[in-house]
Amino acid sequence: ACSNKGGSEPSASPTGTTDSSPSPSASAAAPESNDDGLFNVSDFNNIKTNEGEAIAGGTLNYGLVSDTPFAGTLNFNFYSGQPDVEVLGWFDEPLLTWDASYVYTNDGAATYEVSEDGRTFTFTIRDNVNWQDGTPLTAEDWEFAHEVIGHPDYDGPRYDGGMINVQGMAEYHDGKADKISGIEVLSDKQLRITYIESNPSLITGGIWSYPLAKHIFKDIPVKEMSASAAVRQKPVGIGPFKVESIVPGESVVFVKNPDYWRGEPKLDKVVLRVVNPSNVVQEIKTGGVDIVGSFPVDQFPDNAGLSNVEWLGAVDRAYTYIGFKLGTWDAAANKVKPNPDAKMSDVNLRKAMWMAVDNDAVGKQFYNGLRWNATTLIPPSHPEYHDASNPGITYDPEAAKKLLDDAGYKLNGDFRTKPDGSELTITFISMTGSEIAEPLSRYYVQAWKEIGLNVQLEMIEFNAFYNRVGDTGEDDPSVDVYQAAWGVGIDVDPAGLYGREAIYNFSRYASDENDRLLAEGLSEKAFDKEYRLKVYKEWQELMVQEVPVFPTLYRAKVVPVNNRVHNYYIGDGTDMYVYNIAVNADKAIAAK
Amino acid sequence: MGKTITRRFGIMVPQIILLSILVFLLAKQMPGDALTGLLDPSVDPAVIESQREKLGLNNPWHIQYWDWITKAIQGDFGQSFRFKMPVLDLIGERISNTVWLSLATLILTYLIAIPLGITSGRYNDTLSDRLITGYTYLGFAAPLFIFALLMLWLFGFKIGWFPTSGSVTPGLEPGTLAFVISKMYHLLLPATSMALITTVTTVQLLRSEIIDIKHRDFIHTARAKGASESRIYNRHILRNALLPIAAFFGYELTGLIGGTIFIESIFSYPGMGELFFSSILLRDFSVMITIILLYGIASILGALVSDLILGLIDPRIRIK
Amino acid sequence: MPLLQNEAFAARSPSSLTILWREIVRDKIALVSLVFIVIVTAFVYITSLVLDQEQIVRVDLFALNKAPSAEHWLGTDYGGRDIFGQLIIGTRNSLTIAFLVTMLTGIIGISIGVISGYFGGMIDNFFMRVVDFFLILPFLMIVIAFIAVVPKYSIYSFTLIMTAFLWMGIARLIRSKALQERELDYIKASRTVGTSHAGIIFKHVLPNLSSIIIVSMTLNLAANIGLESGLSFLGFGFPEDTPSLGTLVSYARNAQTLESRPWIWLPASSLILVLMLSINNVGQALKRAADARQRRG
Amino acid sequence: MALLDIKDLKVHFYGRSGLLSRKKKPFKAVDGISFCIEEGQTYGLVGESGSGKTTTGRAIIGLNPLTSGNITFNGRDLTMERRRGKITFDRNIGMIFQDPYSSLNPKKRVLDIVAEPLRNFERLSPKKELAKVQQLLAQVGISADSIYKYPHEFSGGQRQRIGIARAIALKPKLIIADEPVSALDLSVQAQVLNFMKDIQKELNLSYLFISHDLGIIKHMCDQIGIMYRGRYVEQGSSDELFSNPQHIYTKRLLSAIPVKEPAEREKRAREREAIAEEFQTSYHRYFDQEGLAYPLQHIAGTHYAAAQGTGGR
Amino acid sequence: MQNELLTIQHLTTSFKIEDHYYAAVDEVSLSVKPNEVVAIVGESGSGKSALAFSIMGLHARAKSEGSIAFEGYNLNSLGPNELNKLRGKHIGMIFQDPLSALNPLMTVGDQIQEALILHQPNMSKKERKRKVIELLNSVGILQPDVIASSYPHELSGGMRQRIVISIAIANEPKLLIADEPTTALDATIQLQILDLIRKLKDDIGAGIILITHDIGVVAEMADRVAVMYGGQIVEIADIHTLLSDPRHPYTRSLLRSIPSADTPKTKLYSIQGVVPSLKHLPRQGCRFRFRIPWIGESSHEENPQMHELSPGHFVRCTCYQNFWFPGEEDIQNGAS
Ligand SMILES: Nc1ncnc2c1ncn2[C@@H]1O[C@H](COP(=O)(O)OP(=O)(O)OP(=O)(O)O)[C@@H](O)[C@H]1O
Ligand SMILES: Nc1ncnc2c1ncn2[C@@H]1O[C@H](COP(=O)(O)OP(=O)(O)OP(=O)(O)O)[C@@H](O)[C@H]1O
Ligand SMILES: [Mg+2]
Ligand SMILES: [Mg+2]
Repeated sequence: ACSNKGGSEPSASPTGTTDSSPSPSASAAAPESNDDGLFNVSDFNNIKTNEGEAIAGGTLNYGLVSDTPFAGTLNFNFYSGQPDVEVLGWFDEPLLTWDASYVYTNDGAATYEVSEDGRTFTFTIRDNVNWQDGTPLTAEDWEFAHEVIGHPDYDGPRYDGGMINVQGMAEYHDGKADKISGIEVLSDKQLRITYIESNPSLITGGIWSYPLAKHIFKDIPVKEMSASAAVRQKPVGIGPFKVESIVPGESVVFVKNPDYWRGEPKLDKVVLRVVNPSNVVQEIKTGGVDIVGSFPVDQFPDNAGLSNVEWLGAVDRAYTYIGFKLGTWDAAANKVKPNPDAKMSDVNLRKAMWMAVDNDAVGKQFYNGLRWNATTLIPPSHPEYHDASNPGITYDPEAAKKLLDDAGYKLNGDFRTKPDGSELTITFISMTGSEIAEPLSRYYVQAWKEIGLNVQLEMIEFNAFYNRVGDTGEDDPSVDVYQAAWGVGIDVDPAGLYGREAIYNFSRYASDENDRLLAEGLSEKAFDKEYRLKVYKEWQELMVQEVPVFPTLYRAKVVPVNNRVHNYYIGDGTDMYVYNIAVNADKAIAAK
Repeated sequence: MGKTITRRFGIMVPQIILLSILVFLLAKQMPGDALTGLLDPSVDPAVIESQREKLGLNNPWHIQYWDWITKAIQGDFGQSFRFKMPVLDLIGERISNTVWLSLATLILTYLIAIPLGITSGRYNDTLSDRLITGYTYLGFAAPLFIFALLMLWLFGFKIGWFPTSGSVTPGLEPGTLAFVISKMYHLLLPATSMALITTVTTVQLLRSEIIDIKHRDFIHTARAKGASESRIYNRHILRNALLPIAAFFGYELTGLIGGTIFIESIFSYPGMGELFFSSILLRDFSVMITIILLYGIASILGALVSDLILGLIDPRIRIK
Repeated sequence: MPLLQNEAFAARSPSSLTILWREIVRDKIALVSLVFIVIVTAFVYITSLVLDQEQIVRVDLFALNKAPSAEHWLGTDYGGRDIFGQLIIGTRNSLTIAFLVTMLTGIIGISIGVISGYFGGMIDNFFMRVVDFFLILPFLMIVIAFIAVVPKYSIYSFTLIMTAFLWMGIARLIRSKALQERELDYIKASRTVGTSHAGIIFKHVLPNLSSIIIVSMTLNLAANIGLESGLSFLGFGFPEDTPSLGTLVSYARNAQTLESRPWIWLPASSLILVLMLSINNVGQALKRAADARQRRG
Repeated sequence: MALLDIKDLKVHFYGRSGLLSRKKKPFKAVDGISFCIEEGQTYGLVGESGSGKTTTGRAIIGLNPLTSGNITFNGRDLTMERRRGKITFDRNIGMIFQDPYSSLNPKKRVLDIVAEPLRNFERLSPKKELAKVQQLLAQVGISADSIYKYPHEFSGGQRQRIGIARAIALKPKLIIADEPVSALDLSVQAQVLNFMKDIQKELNLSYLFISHDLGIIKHMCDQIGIMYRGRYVEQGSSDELFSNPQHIYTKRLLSAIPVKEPAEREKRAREREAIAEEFQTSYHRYFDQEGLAYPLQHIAGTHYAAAQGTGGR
Repeated sequence: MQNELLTIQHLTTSFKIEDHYYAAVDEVSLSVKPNEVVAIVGESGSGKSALAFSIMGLHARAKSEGSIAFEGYNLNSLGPNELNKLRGKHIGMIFQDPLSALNPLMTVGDQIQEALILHQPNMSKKERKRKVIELLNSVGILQPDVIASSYPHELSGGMRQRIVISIAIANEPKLLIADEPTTALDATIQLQILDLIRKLKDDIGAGIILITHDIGVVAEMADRVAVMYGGQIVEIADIHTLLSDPRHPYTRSLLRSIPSADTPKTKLYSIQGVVPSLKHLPRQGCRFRFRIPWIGESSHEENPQMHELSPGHFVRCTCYQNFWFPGEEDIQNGAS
């Protein structure tokens, strides 16, 4: 399913992935499936086990798995698609890095101090941080990035909530001010930013930490920046590798940046090229690529035993869910307008539908355990916040039937009618385009039929899908149930998806209790982690009670890494860095 | 000749305008637009709405069309939303790949078709003719993409003779010999896979033409002059038999356009086909419209080229 | 005046249809092909009446990607659905589409072609401009654009879209034949004995083009069988509760399926191949028959 | 009064004028000819290929629209109808075509072919229709059991007679016969010519007989018109023309008839040479600047010949 | 006999129709002397063209038996290379339809030159060009240089026929075969072409086989005439004898069915029935017997042979002795 990741913060990892969570296990060998052919993400390493002695230099081949060429907007300030991030990760990086729970650390190219009220941040850029063309990186570059993103002519997607939170940004954006009042350049290497509001999510991804090289971009009109050669052909970053050559859309050759602030990279060269998902297995088997950015999870079981790679795995920061339309979007008031008479407004009906589906079996059968039954709306990629003790609603078709019987949905022939005796036909829409979307959706329909619900499935393409669930605020009244997926931001705050004022709250659910919990999660008090944990635990509980949507599957991602590769890792907070990646042989090992 | 060309261009203009209107209407009818995919809860919907407004996506179609066509006439086909660059530059980046692929396929198509067609037509009803005819039937019936997939699997991965993706080995300096060779090397498998399938119609056409022509009276005349078989084939039959193939050239081009879409997708060869797909999926309308128009123009030019070739080699067709 | 009927003319004259038929029967390969087509068609349509389609497209979590077995003769796909059943219904659907498209393009193409060719002049001019316009459209792209517009994509919307962009070939063919035909004296003879234009078109022109129409429709039918599979392959296929050969074939896009689960895509691919070959064989035999007849004058 | 009266008939063809191409100069296929055909007579039209014979015939029946001139047939003025290129059907005119192969629809049975005019204009019961067709076939000497056969089962001569049966089905007064035998073999040709004469007597038909074979024309026709590039060069009875040709073109046409006696080869060759020479030397007396004939002048009786210009003397 | 240019003996040419061979030319024997015009007449399908094609070796898929002696070669058994050396050089052929007999894509000049290139390879380009002009002049073309660079479709029928003729005579052949050279043409143009052929004969002294179904043309041109029916020669004689004293019923019928400018408007004679197709041709007995059914079977020979009535005048089958036209029973021997 199309996963629209919540957080605005791109990943800092060279793999460009948005996953996380160091896996608890550290078993050295490649994971084995258990007897029934199932895998468990906790059995995977997320750091490559090194074998033998690394050689000096060497070339690493990286496969960017994508069925489209990468767009080539090679600057964090402008890019918009996943493929570009994977390219970016090799030659550029954010000034701030974060730890396993996504809180900014002081290990990056810049360090920070927070004021007492939590609204003013003072950043200090390390002295040895230079652009790859040799120009030192300055605080002005950082300020410049904010100015460009806030500029009315800016055409990228980065002008978001985090940006608006910078004091004076809105005025600057509207042209009422020619400076952003909240940003202050203290010295060449020191910058101070004042935010309007301080909340727990500010230090987990609320700061824009990608500078823009002013000495290169200052003469380019903002409108033309994203199409300029400085973005597309000769991009310059601060990362461990430098772009040497680009074949637009298909490949990039990087060479090491000896001037990298953390130290000289081990590899001489990295060759990145786009690999079609349908060929990725062949490329890995033949050693055509050493590593890939992502791997189609359905092809993993057949290749788990490949002799030339080690599989790394991690929990993905995303979940699939099924949503129920409970109202509409009130465009005038800019908020959700719940409709108590909606077809799906009976919580028993929704619960019964959750009960009717066996996601455990789905995860095992369709994904060999690499996706598994989801319980709450905060996935285990945020292990502290994810309430493992909450079982959600478990599969029990008999209970579901009883629930429906009790709620007045009487069986009349094959199907149940509404409590008022009228016919009940539920329209369920789902997106085409992903490997397993279709049988999965059909499985749900079948499961609902088992408990006597007449659900009609429409598989539609993603534009039409989001149009109908109401991404522009115009909900299609014929839709009752939908299946979609969300990526979760690095901060857990779910208000962007479930708040009363969130247009992406497609279920159009709102309640006072929900409002209260979401507000508390971002309140001053929530800086106290224990408090925040409690709030979100309550929220997860509320969602299981109310079932405006129910999560279906959590996900793991797995990637193969050629055995010659050293120090490769996936996920955040591993204390591993790109410049350390090395190889132990000249050529990739091919599978036997 | 100049007159024909100007007249043809005169006809082309309304055709292209009509086509652009059709495509514009289609684009307008598609659910969603370029901003649909931008589901980011941290971005204020108002910002997205203001972008829509800025891009003119909220205007009625005829106003959008008028804006578009007036600019297009001045050579500005707009900006790709996804790539954030002018459509023409974007297409310029991709088109050379597709052109090379088409050209290689075209050349291979004829390289295969002409000897096979001649053998089959000249020695019709012999064993080799039957084999060739059998091949053409199979080629006609075999789905191009399955065949190409198998070729990729076999020669790309199993035997490993050919590169399996991309248009050039990464890191080569454009313009160098190594670069050109690498480009050709990358072209070979996709172009051959496609040519082997698309050539069959040409083989069949050539065969039936030759069989037809070899019974014509003027062939008797040539024989009666004492011309040898080889001279008869080379001088008399072949030229006449190639006429309809030249006439077909324009359609061959149009057919290629369809074929390259499959081939590009199978061989991960970044070209126009892929660009078209992603632009239609992501509602990058300016790109989509320009590509369709470009292909429309290409097929008109193909037909024109066909006619010109025909006019050059067939004296009966007079081109004023 | 005494008349002597020569034995050369004694044989009862066959109509053009019987001539075509006779030619097919004489051509062993074509005959086998025809029998094959008839058997497949009959089998597929009859069995699909018996088969429970809902059962076939039912997702079975516990039988995903199963190799052929007694229970699933041709194994199952990634949704645990029986391939054999899908193959039958898919063949039926694909044949239905091909038939429908062929018929509709035939009707439109023949009408426009005949009117254009028979009347000539401005009418012809107009229709030929229209045809020219359709011919410059990049078929695949326009079709995909249309599919993106269609709200509910089904066999029928597919057929209509295809028809909209495929009628030109036969229209041009019929037009050129009708142009030739109208210059023949028997058309003029009919005019001189007062037959109306409509009468001439229906009584003379169309019947005389019948063999060409049959031949080209047969060849079109063969080509149309492959239509839907190409689009499925590109990701514009039918929803999976409408099995089609193209859907089955396009599973081969997945490398894993291509390499290690041939039971999913190979039967459908082979069936497409054999069906197209057979129909093409019949078509070519018909074409030869029609040609020979012309040569005999 | 004559059955058919043609006055100053002109048929001009305009090159295809598309949307973007300009009108070209018209091609004058028939450029002002006049003649009459009396009832029961055969009128012959001769001339070299492309001289406009077929066009004239077709203009009369309405297959080619007139450019100008008058056509009166059977006391009725057909001019306006013919101008619009309409075959407002006059059942009194029939047509026989040159090619017996292409003029019969190969897909139709004899019955359907011969009955076509009847079906259009006389609503007969199937039984009566069958009887009528059988009678017509008997008239043209085709056995009644052939009624369900297809054209290709007949020889050229038989086919031509089927064509004639169709032409006479509605009892026309005039039949336009455009080279009715030139596609036929010698022996078959004789069959058809004989038959045409028979039926003429039987039905009191008139023929407009178009041919370029002077032998046949002389054999068949009472009156003859000789066409050259859309105009008449000479007109008159068969005797008048053959015994006393006036126009040089007529003379040349006559001299081109092959000899019958090998012995006369020498003599004939000398005659031809003389005429060829005369044609060369006096060309401008007989033809205007554009190489067209001058208007006709009365010679004697029914004999007219194109006037002689002043070019020569 | 030794001055015969071409001597055909027992030539049989068969075509394969539905797995069987049928003879289109059946046991034909014929000879041509230099400077002699031998005409072959007969109805459509009687095998005239098939005979001409056999002599030229142009049949692609036919079985040909018998001998065709030309200048000491047996044309029927020559290999393609040797045949190519003779064709176009010593034997020329003029085809019936002058449009389809010319390659539409080559200028007529080039097509004439080709004949020169093939047989006089040593000729310089200039010489060849001059020769082409000369040839075009000799066939009466007025602007030879303009015409030489035209394409066939730009020329009129008569012009094209002249081109075909100049190709045939380019290398001054000793034998010229003209297959219905004037059928597609007008009377006046026919006359010019015939004149031309006659002139050629006189100029280069070639032997000519003139195929036609027009008795008028025969009377104009021929020295000797062979009448073909059903693949066989049924009568052969010199022109005077044939026209004044035809014997075979077919010849007689043919001559009687011609309307001509000189004959009175009497009823024409017409032969019953039609020429049977190759497949249905009666192979036993007299082939003409079905078309003169009133002559008793007994009048025909069982295996019809050629009978020499006078020197050089041969008639096939004995039926001629008992032939009479229907309605003229009393006149037993009468025609013309
Ligand atoms: N529909 C037409 N459009 C243009 N030109 C025409 C048309 N029909 C006839 N012509 C021209 O008119 C001229 C006279 O043609 P027509 O057929 O009447 O000649 P004809 O005397 O019958 O010749 P033939 O003996 O070859 O049949 C010819 O040059 C012909 O090309
Ligand atoms: N290639 C062939 N295959 C089969 N039959 C043929 C072939 N060529 C000629 N014939 C047949 O042989 C017979 C003689 O044909 P031919 O062409 O020699 O006749 P012809 O006397 O030249 O007639 P025409 O006067 O019509 O030219 C005909 O019955 C014809 O159908
Ligand atoms: Mg005519
Ligand atoms: Mg012949």
